[in-house]
Formats: sequence, structure tokens, C-alpha cells
Amino acid sequence: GSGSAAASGSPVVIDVFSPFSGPNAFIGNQYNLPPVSLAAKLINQDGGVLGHKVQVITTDSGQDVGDAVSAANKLFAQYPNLNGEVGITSDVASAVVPLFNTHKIPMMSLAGNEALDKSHYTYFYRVASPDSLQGAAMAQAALKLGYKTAAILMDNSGSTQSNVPALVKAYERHGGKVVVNLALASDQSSYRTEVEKVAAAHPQVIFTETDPQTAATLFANMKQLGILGIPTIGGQEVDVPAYFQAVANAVGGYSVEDKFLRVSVFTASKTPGFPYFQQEWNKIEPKKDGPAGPIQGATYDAANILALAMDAAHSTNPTVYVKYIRKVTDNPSGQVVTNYAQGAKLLKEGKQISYQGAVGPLKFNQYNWPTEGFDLFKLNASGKLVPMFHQPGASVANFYLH
Amino acid sequence: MLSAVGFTLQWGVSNVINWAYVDFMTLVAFLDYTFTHYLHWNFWPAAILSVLLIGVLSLAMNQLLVQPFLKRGIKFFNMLIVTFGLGTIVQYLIEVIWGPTFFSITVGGQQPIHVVGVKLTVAQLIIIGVAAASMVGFHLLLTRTDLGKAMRAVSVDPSLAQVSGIRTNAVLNMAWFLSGVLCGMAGLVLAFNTASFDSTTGTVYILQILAVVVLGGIGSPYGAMGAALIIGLVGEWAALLINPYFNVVVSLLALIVVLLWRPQGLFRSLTSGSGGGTA
Amino acid sequence: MITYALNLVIYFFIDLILVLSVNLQLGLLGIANLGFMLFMGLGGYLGALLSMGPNSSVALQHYFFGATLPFPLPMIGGILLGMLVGLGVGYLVLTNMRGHYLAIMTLAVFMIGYTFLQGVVPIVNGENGLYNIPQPLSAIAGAGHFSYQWEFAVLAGLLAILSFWFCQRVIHSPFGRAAKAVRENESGAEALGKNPFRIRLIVMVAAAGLTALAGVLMAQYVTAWSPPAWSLTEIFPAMAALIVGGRGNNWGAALGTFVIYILVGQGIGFIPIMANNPNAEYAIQWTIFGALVVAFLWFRPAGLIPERKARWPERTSHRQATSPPMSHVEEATHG
Amino acid sequence: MLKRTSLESQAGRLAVKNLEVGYGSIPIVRGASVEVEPNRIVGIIGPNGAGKSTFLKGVMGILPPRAGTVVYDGRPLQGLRPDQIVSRGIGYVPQLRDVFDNLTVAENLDIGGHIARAGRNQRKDEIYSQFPVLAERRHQSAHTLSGGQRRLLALARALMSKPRVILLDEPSAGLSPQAMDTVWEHLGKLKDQGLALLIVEQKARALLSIADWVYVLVDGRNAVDASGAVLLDDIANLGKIFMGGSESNTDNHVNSVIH
Amino acid sequence: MDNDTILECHDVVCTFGGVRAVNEASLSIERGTITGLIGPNGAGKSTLVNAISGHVRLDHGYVAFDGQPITRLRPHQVAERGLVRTFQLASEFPNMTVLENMMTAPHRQAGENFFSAVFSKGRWQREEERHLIEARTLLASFGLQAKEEEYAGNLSGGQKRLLELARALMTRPTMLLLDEPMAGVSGPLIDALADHILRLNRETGLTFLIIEHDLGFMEKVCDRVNVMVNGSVLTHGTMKELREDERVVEAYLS
Ligand SMILES: Nc1ncnc2c1ncn2[C@@H]1O[C@H](COP(=O)(O)OP(=O)(O)OP(=O)(O)O)[C@@H](O)[C@H]1O
Ligand SMILES: Nc1ncnc2c1ncn2[C@@H]1O[C@H](COP(=O)(O)OP(=O)(O)OP(=O)(O)O)[C@@H](O)[C@H]1O
Ligand SMILES: [Mg+2]
Ligand SMILES: [Mg+2]
Repeated sequence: GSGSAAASGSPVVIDVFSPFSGPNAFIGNQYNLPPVSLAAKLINQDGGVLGHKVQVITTDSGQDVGDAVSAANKLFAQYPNLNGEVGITSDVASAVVPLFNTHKIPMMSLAGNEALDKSHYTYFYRVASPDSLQGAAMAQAALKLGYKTAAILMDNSGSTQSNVPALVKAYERHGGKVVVNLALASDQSSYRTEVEKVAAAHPQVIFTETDPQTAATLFANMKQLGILGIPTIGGQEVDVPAYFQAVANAVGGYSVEDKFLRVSVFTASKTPGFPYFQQEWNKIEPKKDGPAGPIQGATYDAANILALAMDAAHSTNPTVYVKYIRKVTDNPSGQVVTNYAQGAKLLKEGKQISYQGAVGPLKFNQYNWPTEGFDLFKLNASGKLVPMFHQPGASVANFYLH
Repeated sequence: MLSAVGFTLQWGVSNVINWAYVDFMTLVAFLDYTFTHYLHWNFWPAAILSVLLIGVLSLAMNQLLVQPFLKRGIKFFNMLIVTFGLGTIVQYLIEVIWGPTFFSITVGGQQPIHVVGVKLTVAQLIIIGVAAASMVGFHLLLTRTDLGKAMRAVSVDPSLAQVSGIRTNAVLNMAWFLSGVLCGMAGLVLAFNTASFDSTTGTVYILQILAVVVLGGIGSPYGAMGAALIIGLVGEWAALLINPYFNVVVSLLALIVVLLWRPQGLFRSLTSGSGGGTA
Repeated sequence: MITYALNLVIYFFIDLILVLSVNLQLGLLGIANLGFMLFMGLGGYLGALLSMGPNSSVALQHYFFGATLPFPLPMIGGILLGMLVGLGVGYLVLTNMRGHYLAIMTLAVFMIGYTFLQGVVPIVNGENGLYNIPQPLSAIAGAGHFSYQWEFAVLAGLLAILSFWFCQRVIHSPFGRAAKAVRENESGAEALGKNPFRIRLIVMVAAAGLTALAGVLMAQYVTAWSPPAWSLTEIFPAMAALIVGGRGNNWGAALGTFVIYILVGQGIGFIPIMANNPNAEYAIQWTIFGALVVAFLWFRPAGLIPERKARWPERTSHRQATSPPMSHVEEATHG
Repeated sequence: MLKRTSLESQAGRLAVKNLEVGYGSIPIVRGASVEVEPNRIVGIIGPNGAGKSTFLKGVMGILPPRAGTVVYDGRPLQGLRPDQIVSRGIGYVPQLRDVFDNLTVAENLDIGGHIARAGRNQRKDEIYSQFPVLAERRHQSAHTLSGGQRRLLALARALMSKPRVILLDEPSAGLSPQAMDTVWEHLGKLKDQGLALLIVEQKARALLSIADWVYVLVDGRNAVDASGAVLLDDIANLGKIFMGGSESNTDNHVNSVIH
Repeated sequence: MDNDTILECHDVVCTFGGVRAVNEASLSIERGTITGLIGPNGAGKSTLVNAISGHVRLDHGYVAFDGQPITRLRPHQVAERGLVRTFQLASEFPNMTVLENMMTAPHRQAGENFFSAVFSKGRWQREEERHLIEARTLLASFGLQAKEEEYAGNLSGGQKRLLELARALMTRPTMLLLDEPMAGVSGPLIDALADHILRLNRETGLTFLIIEHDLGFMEKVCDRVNVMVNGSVLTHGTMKELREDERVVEAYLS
């Protein structure tokens, strides 16, 4: 690209607002910060946004809403010219999204909170479907595969538990039966009792979402009690390589072939931009942050979308460029681009674009979340994800509501 | 159970609730992991060395941190904060050194074996063996040696113990070393059992340990053993009848009920004489 | 900048109320209550429930009732709930328990409450917690966040000052003196006609009310309230503030709150090297926190502003600077 | 009258010279000297708050002396920890916290004999026969003893370490006249066995009639020292010495009481 | 019970495990007298006082004070009725100053009510001033005036005994139970305190029950002395009478 044009003036400041401490520190450290840094690096190689270098800063949202509100206020004070926000996890979203909205800072978040499903915060965008729809998608997938009785083993974190009501509702309305539903306290030394209960109920499928560490123990216990044969279905939370790794370690290789399924919010493998993202990712962070996964991809896209919207608006001013976010992602008349450099070039030429980066096209609905739908994958013996079928957004929504 | 006995020993003898205890439990897993994975040592040398290291660390903590503070007349609550601070530092040091991800130590033979109708893995059998052996050793130490009595004397009144000719410092160090070793063993057992651990693994256990120790009577190793059994059983039982998520609640309820009935815990503690009632 | 400064001021006021309440229990009375965050949690929840509208499917939260009460009723409700539960817990733990056993008992009560509220969604939305909590009197301020912060700061400030005054009175009165006597030597105090149970219970209930008030304010300020906001580890900064500031002294509590919550809690982030080391920030914060506490206990075990020797006018000629009898310190909490 | 031997090292002699001890920055004992040797009972008397207990704590290494020397058997003791001092053969019975409350009588004695294991059980039996009350209550917790029984136990505990010198801080407090006689008698026997005894007492008369030499400590300093018999003759004068230096002022006691 | 009896114990029994510390002890004390209680170590004197003051439960028997049964009252209730005791082992409030220890003592202080403590300072301030004067006068008479700002925990053994006594007087009791008040107090001071006690008794009619092993002191102050042996009251009389009583000599005076 036009790498020769030296970036000038004040930088474009993008903040990553995530937990960087406490038990969820891995979310900030592994899922959110590295992909945003990668995006910024690529953008800056390309000469920056409208000639401004992108500067990535971080804010630790801490362990609770109180910490998060204070951290946000400090952020506004320290960076009065904040241009955009990536991150904001579900545990603190309900408290800080209104604050960012008041300060008119465009946000790109992965938070699935039901509470924000019908939000009218004009600066708040989500790059993942709501948890409720995801729960419904898991139910739909199970029924499609013919599993009529299910156990639910979700950890007790807010982001997984919020799948459960929709999951149960949709599953049972369409003829399934939940035989066991247990919340798991995270990071225990053993889940034998829980697993025994599941074994005793003989479900055809297990819905499970936990953090990777809990999964390691859980699957080890499942192996000990000999119920690895029951298929498991998970969602966004398990959509990370670390999770697969943990499970593989615990059960000794990816021997869960065909039994380990997951509903993905993102359509990573279908997306044209994913190989490029993966290639760049492997260049900088081959080991430290693990292999590239869809969640990292989504976060990387989030940063690119903000930058492209600025390009399209010819302005880094949040109140101006926020209106261009839809125009660079879900634009039927735009030309498909798979990375920032391509998009920036076309925009400079006055053309319209439709960015399809590391994770599928993001078609935002009126509540600013993507409606593309879900895909069901299975993990094969060599640890690769193999797509099984697509669940269109509309069909899942219908399944959920009726 | 091992962990609770070690903990109760520290608490009983030096009157200190060591919040950092659980972080030492985590640390031992990381040490062992380092020895086996980076230095490619065998299972036993790695395990023994890491456990001993924790014992030494525990001793150092007593000598360098706890004792100087106790000498300045700082007790109980403030010590709780000191140890909590230390624990957090250990926890974050682990995070800085080994990173914020989780690790796993795997021992062979995860296939379950049926022992009198219960499915157990080889690892679990080893654990039970080691736990039983160390409990017997511990029992002998406390009842058959002068060190045991000296520990009790120090725990009741350190200054009087000193003017009775007991080398209080050495006795305390010994107590901390032993409980450090127990802590290390408990941490390893935990790591083998859990299949994965990270820098916060131990912290989850502080409550369970506290509950067991108090239920057993502070400073009473046998109490801790008994209470560990009771708490474990009540928890399992609750898990089967109600939701396993609430087994902590049920164990704690059991604790409250027992304490209301016997405010000094179930068992006579290390520090009270045989005639001791409530005082 | 002003927004952030105001934000800090508000946090200071709220944390001050919390630390003052801990000071009443721990400093004045030597009650080793490790479960006081439960009162904070309950206050926050009831304050929220009383001010929020009834649960509807639109709100997409799960809780069991919502009363839409105007200010200050939610606040008063929160305080009353705190006091009520404080009374119950008091009867449970103060009747025949002392020292370590009392501490663990309160911890157990706390954990039961915590696990329950976290695990049973329909009460207060479980782990996700409550959000969109209305802020008191937000109608009379302008629409912007900025001006409302001023209003909230004034409200929190008034309540903090009121709490401070209240605690001063409690501590520096014959009642406080009797409480101290109970702390120092229970049977001695009893022999002088003081009723230890009654004194402990009153202090516990009053402190629970204050803690709950801090909870209500915090929940209303951040507009959301979930279990991690009142988790077990939150007790440590509060206790550290007392150690640094000085136990048994309200001015000490205030200074300690400032040092721990504001200087250490917030100041670290401003050290330049922290900027792009997000995970180091927290680690360093805790390390400094730990080191500070250790240093204070070492060099100034009684805190920055130690418990004041009670002084009466006249006859000051024989004043001698002496330190408290160390071997007796905290004997009372040992039972 | 007793002839005082010179300071030169004599086996078993405990010599304290110009000792200064205090709490924090407050000096309490300001240069007191006391000597005791085997086969002797030496007493210290003085008004309340004179610094007698503080003096003993200084000797035992519980409080660090700021000045002065403590020499036992020709070797200095200052700078040693209390347990080291005990293992040099010096026993100590404190005034207040004197027994292990939550341990049984027997356990208290065992701990007393911690450093002298040989013949421990035999010594225990001797003590039981000397003080039958303790034998009766050997399995009872020390805190359930009566005040007097407790003092006996404290004394017995100190004796269990087979000391050569023993420092007693008010051994008679709380003892019935009968028990006191037994104790004095026992202490006399110990003296005859070659022990050196240093006794702080308030029951001046009893002490003076048994002690070979007595020091009067007022305001942290030696006021008078003489043989017990001499002071006993002049006991009326003792009150004046006491009051002269002490902070308490008895003259206005009675006058000022309007209750 | 005759009108002048202020304290009456009847067949009091206290057992601990197998030990009968107090065994059917009966005692009656007339208003305005100074009564002694002597007996060998372990006779049950302190336990009897504990039983009267509510610190120990009776297994049997009853105690009446001022015509009212107090058998099952809690210690603070007994104290509030004007029956105040001191302890054999020091029971000062160590981290409070000597003066503060004194100021804590008076019963039913207006400012001890939580609400008036907080909301109506005026109500108790006057009272505080009065107590202050009283406390200082008492401290002076016990030779502790120089120590008023010292932490009580830093007093010497004897000074703690004195403070204990002064603090008990500060409560304006109707009757005082003193458990070995003179143990560890220096000789000349004992004489002065004996005078003090006699004077209080004469001038204010304060009733005393004193446990002491110092017989000289007992002889000087007590109208009558009870002798306790093996948990029960063996006999009573003046000191002089008791010295002649063979049983007493055998059991106690040897
Ligand atoms: N809690 C208890 N458990 C067992 N025995 C006890 C308890 N309290 C007291 N005793 C026993 O009861 C007896 C009476 O004790 P008490 O303290 O009343 O004696 P006393 O007459 O005051 O003796 P002294 O003059 O030595 O103070 C003693 O033998 C004592 O060992
Ligand atoms: N821990 C302490 N800190 C400060 N001052 C103290 C401390 N302990 C004692 N003192 C003071 O030191 C002085 C001497 O005390 P000490 O105990 O040596 O007296 P004593 O001669 O043994 O008196 P008694 O006969 O009453 O036991 C007293 O005035 C006392 O107030
Ligand atoms: Mg003394
Ligand atoms: Mg007694």
C-alpha cells in the first residue's frame, strides 16, 4: 500500500477495556489486546488512519462494576481525545456502556448481555450475537442432530449462565428435555459429583461452556467416569484454541472425535479475510498467545472496522465517523475487502467497501448486533474444526421466539 | 485434609492465620511443573524437592516476616493482612514468571480402578497412601516427642515458654517448616487431581481449609482430619441431594450448626489441656 | 479531568463510610467480623430493588420485585435491611463465640449469602447482577453525566460527613468507652455492670447499617450491582485502610481510606511505565499495597493517627509519652 | 553478720551491676546492683512500682538492658535470649503470667523440664510429694486452679528445669499462711541444697526473717541493703524508706478520701 | 431473713467436672459490716465470689442481695444492683488509660445509652465532669494520680491491684466483694488502705466482703471473719475468736 506516507499529527487513540487482572485476566491479555495491537500495527504500516498513527492503550476493567466505572472515568480524564473503544466484557458492560455512550465513544464489544439486546445506545456495536440467541442456536443444533435429552453443565460466570434460560426454553419448546441442569463453580479440584449426576441421567447430549481451566478438570472427570462418549455442544465461550487444548490435555489427545461440537457465532473458516489474519498473527505472536481463533479474529476486525469508518468519514471525530460503521461492513453496493489496506485504498479512491475480515460479514441490525447466524463445527482427531452446517440468523431467531 | 492439618498447625502454634498458605499450595505445582517439564526430572525427585522447597519457604516466611511482626506485638487481624499481602504478591509473581495461563501436570494411569465399589484412579490411590502415611507420622511427632509438647507450650504463651527454657524460635520454625511440607504435599496432590492449575488455583481453597480447621478445633490436627472427613461427606451428600453448586453452602451451614452447638469446634485443640472446658 | 476527580471524590466518600463502619467493629470493639461485605452487598441490592421498576420481560433481568420508590426511601430501606441482617448475624455469632471462631462464623455466614445470591438467579439476577439502577434525584440535575456527578458527590459527601460525625460520637462517648472496656477485658467490664452482648450487638447493628449505606451508594453510583463488587477480598483494602490510618480513630480511618483507596488504588495507574503493562498494574498495585501495609505495621503499628488516649482537661503535668502495652494488644480478640 | 565476698568470679555467683532497664524510652531501673551466690537467699523489697519486676526481667533477658552487667558463673548473660539464660541454669517465676493456662498441671511441669530431660519424671514425682495439691490436680487445666495453687504450680514449673539460681517474683502472693510456710520451708531446703535464690517480695517481714541479705529498691535504685536480721530490727524505718522515694504519697491518703 | 442482712448465700454448690469447688456454703452478711473470708488455698473462696457475682453458675442453692434473689443473674446485672466485685487476677483494661479505666466504672451512665451517646451530648457531659472529679480524688488516695494518663497495662503488679480497687469504688457500690485486694501491695500501703476501707465503711456504710490471706490486715479491718474449708463455711467469728478455734488453727493457721 501507500506505506510511504508518514503518519503525522496526534495519534488516533483506541482503548482496549478488558479485565487484565484477576481470574479473567486471560481475556484481556490473550483475546483482546494482541489482536487489536496486530490490527494497529498493520494499519500503521499502511500509513495510519488519515495520516494519524493508531495508538493502542489499555484499561483494566478490574474485577467488578465498581472498578470498571472508576477505570472508565479515569480513562476519559486521561484521554479526552479517545477515538474508539474495543473490548468491554459482559461482566461490566451494563455499567460502563452508558458511560461510554454519554462520552460519545464508539464501542465494539463482544459482550452478549441480554440486557443490551434491545439497546438504543448509538455508540455501542457488538461483533457477536447475543447470548440468548446463542443459547437458542445450541438448542436448535442439538435437535437437528436428533438429541432429545440433554444435560447442561455451564460454569457460573455471567456470560455463560445467560445462555441458559434461552437454551432451556427453546430446547424444551421444541421437544427436547433437559434432564440435568447444573451450574459449576469455576476452578474446583473436581466435578465428580456433577459428572456422576450427569452419567446417571443418561442424556444424549451435554451442553457445556466453561473457562478452559474448568473444562480441563471437567473433561478429566468425564473420562474417569467413562462418559466421554456423550457428545458435547458449546458456544462462543469455548470458541478458543486454549479450550480445545485444555480438553485435549485432560483426555489425552483429541480422542473426542465427532463428539465434541461447538456452535460458533463467527464464521471464521468461511471468511475470506481469515487466512490473511492468521498469517499475520503467526508472524508476530506465534507462541505467546496461542493459535489464532475466531474470538481474536473478531476483536481484530473490530479495530479495523473503527479505522475504516474513520477513513470513510474522512474524520477521526467519533460523532462523525460513528455513522459510517454500518457503511463499511454491511454495504451491499460496496466492494468486498478482506483487510485494512485494501479498504483504505478503495475509500481513498472514493469507492464504497464491504469489509469481510477475519470473521464473517457483520450485518448489524437496528440494535447494532450482527445477524449473520451461527455455524456448527466439530473437532476432529487432529484438533481441526470441521464445519457441519450453517444456522441462519433468522432461523435461529424464529426458533427462539416461536 | 493434608492442607488443613498443615494450616491448623501454623494457626495453632503461632496464632497466625496464614492467608498465603493457599498461594504456597499453588506455587508447589508450578515448581513441580518446572522441574518435570523444563528440567525433565523424574516424578519423585521433582515432587520431593518442590515439597521441601515449600517447607523452606514457609520457614523463611516465619523467620523473616511473621516472627519479626509478632515480636512487635502484632497479632491476628493485622497478621491476616500481612499474610494476605504476601499471598497476593506470590500469586502475581507466579503470574509474572509463568504467565497468566494455566498448566497441567499429568500422571499416568488415568483409567479408573474399582476399589470396593468406588472408582478411583491410580493418582488418587497414591494420594490416599501419601496422606495416610504423613498423618501417621504427624501423630507420632505430636504425641511421642518433646517437640510436640514444646509446640503446644509456645502456642499458649510464647514468652512464658521462653523463660521456661524452650527455644521458641526454633520450635516455631520447625512448626512452619512442617506445615510448609504438608502444604506442599497438599498442593501437589491438588494439582494432580485437578488436571490443570493457574496462579489462582489455590485461592479457591482458603474457605474450605478454614472451615475444616475451625470445625476441627483450631490447632487440633486430629480435629482437622475428622472435620475434613465430615465436611467432605456433608458436601458430597448435599451435592447428590441438592445442586452440587451449593455444597459449599451446605458445608458451611454444617459448620455454623456445629459451632452453635460446640463453640470451640468438635475436637479438643492442641492448646487445651484434657480438663479444659470452655474458657 | 474534573469528571475523574469527582469520581474519585465520590469513591472516597463511599469507601470512607465503609471503612468507618469497619472501624466501629474492629477498631472500637475488636469484633473480628470477616463477613461485613455481606451487608454492603445486601444494601446495594435492596437499594437497587427499591428504586427499580417491577421486573418485566423488557428489562431482561431476573429479580423478584421492584418498587420504584423515590429518594431517599431506597437508601433507608437498604440501611434498614443491613441493620436487620446485622441483628440476626449478631444474635448468631455474638452469643457465645469469640476470637477466631467468631471470625470464621461471620465468614461462613458471608459465604452462604454470597453463594446463594450468586447462584440463585431469580432473586437478584445471580452472577450477572442488577443493572440500569436509577440514580437518586437524577431528575433535578441536568441531563449530562457531568452535572449529575456534582450532585452525587454532594450527596455522598453529606452522608459521609454525617457518618463520620455519628462514629465520632459513638467512639468518644461513655458508650464507646464501655465498648472499649468490653474489647479489653470482657469479664472485667461485666463486673462493672456493662452488658457485653448488648454493646456488641448495638455496635454490630449500627456498623451493618453504615456498611449497607455504602453499598446503596456504590450501587446507585455505578448503576449496577453484582457479586464481584462485594466479594470476600474487598475486605482487605478496608482493613488495610484501618491499619495504615489507625485503628479506633475515625480521622485515622479517613486518612487510611485516602491512602489505600485513592493513592494506592488509583495512583499507580498514573506511573508512566504502567501505561502499556495492563497486567503488571494490578500486580504492582497489590505489591505496593502489601508492602505498604507491612511497612506500616513495622514502623507505625498503631497507624498514622493512632487510637487517641482519652484525655480530660486539667492536670496534664505528668504526661508521659508511652506506647500501649504490646503484649496485651488484641488479647481481647483472642478470646 | 554475713561477710560479703568480693566480686571476683566465684562458681555459681550471679552478679548484677548497675543495671538499667526500661520500657521503650522510659527508664525504670536506673542502675541497680544485686548479687547472689549458692547457699544464699537474697531478697529484694521495695514499694509498688519501684522496678523490682522490671529488674528481674532485665536479668532474664526479657527486656534488653541499656547499661550494666549481668554476670553468672564468671560469664556475662546480657545479650542472651531468655531460653539461653534458662539453659545456663537460671530459673524464673514471673509475677503475673506464670503458668500455661490451657495446659494441664502435668504438662506444665513437663514443659518446665524441657531442658533437663534426665530424671524428669523423678523430679516430677518429688514435686508431687512435696505439693500434694498439684498431684491431685495433675490432669486439670492450669486455669482452673485457685490463685494459690497456681502460684505453687508456677514455682514447681521453674524448679523442673533443675536451676542453680532461681529468681522468684513474689512467690507468696495469694498463698495461705499455711502454704506460705510450706513454700518458705521448701525454699530453705533448696538453699541448703546449694541453690542461689533471689526473691522479690512484698511480705517484707517473712522475707527478712529468712533472707541472708536484702536489698531495698526504691525508684529503680538501691536504697539500702543489709542482712535480713538487721533490717528486721529496724522494720519501722523501712516504711519511711519506701515512702521517701516512691511516687505514692500515703500521708494524704486518708485525708483526701471524701466519697 | 432479717432486715439487716444484705447478702445471703444458702447451700451454694458449684461443681466443675468432678470437683466440688463450693460445697453447700452458706453465708450471711449484715449491712454496713466488713466481713472477712479466709481459708486454705483451693478452699473455694474465689469460686464462691464468682457464684455470687454471676461469673459462675450455681449447681444448687441460692443467693440473695438486698432482699432480692440474684441467683441466676448475669454478672452485669448483679453489678448494676450495687454488688461489685474485684478479681484475684488483674483485670484492668490494658489499652485504656488509668483515668479512662476509672471513668468506665460508674453504672448506668447517661452516655452509655446508645441514642443519647450519639444524639444528646449535653445530657451526659455534666455527668462526665462530676465523674472526673470523683475519679481523680480516688486515684489520688491510691497513690496513682501520677499515673492517670498511663495505659493501665503498663502498671506494675501492685499498682494494678490498687487500680482494681479504686475502679470498684468508683461504681458507688452498695457492697464490695474484694478477692485478695492486698496481694502484691507493699506493706505501708496496706496499712493506709486498711484505714481507707475502715473510713469508707464508717462514713458511707459501705458493706465489704474481703478475701485475704494477710491476717494482720484482716484483724485490723474485719468485724467478723468466715472460715472456708473444702468448699463450705466452717465457722465464723472475730479474728481473735478464730485464732482460738482449734478447727480453724488446724485447717488454716497450722
Ligand atoms: N473451672 C474449674 N474446673 C475445675 N476445678 C476448678 C475450676 N475452678 C476452680 N476449681 C477448683 O476449685 C477449687 C476452689 O478454687 P478457688 O479458686 O475458689 O479457691 P480459693 O479458695 O479462692 O483459693 P486461693 O486462696 O488459692 O485463691 C480449687 O481446688 C480449684 O482447683
Ligand atoms: N510495659 C510497661 N510499659 C511502660 N511502663 C511499665 C511497663 N510495665 C511496668 N511499667 C512501669 O514501670 C514501673 C515499675 O514496674 P515494676 O513492675 O517493675 O514494679 P514492681 O517494683 O515490680 O512493683 P510491684 O511491687 O507493684 O509489682 C511502674 O511504674 C510501672 O508503671
Ligand atoms: Mg512486681
Ligand atoms: Mg482465690
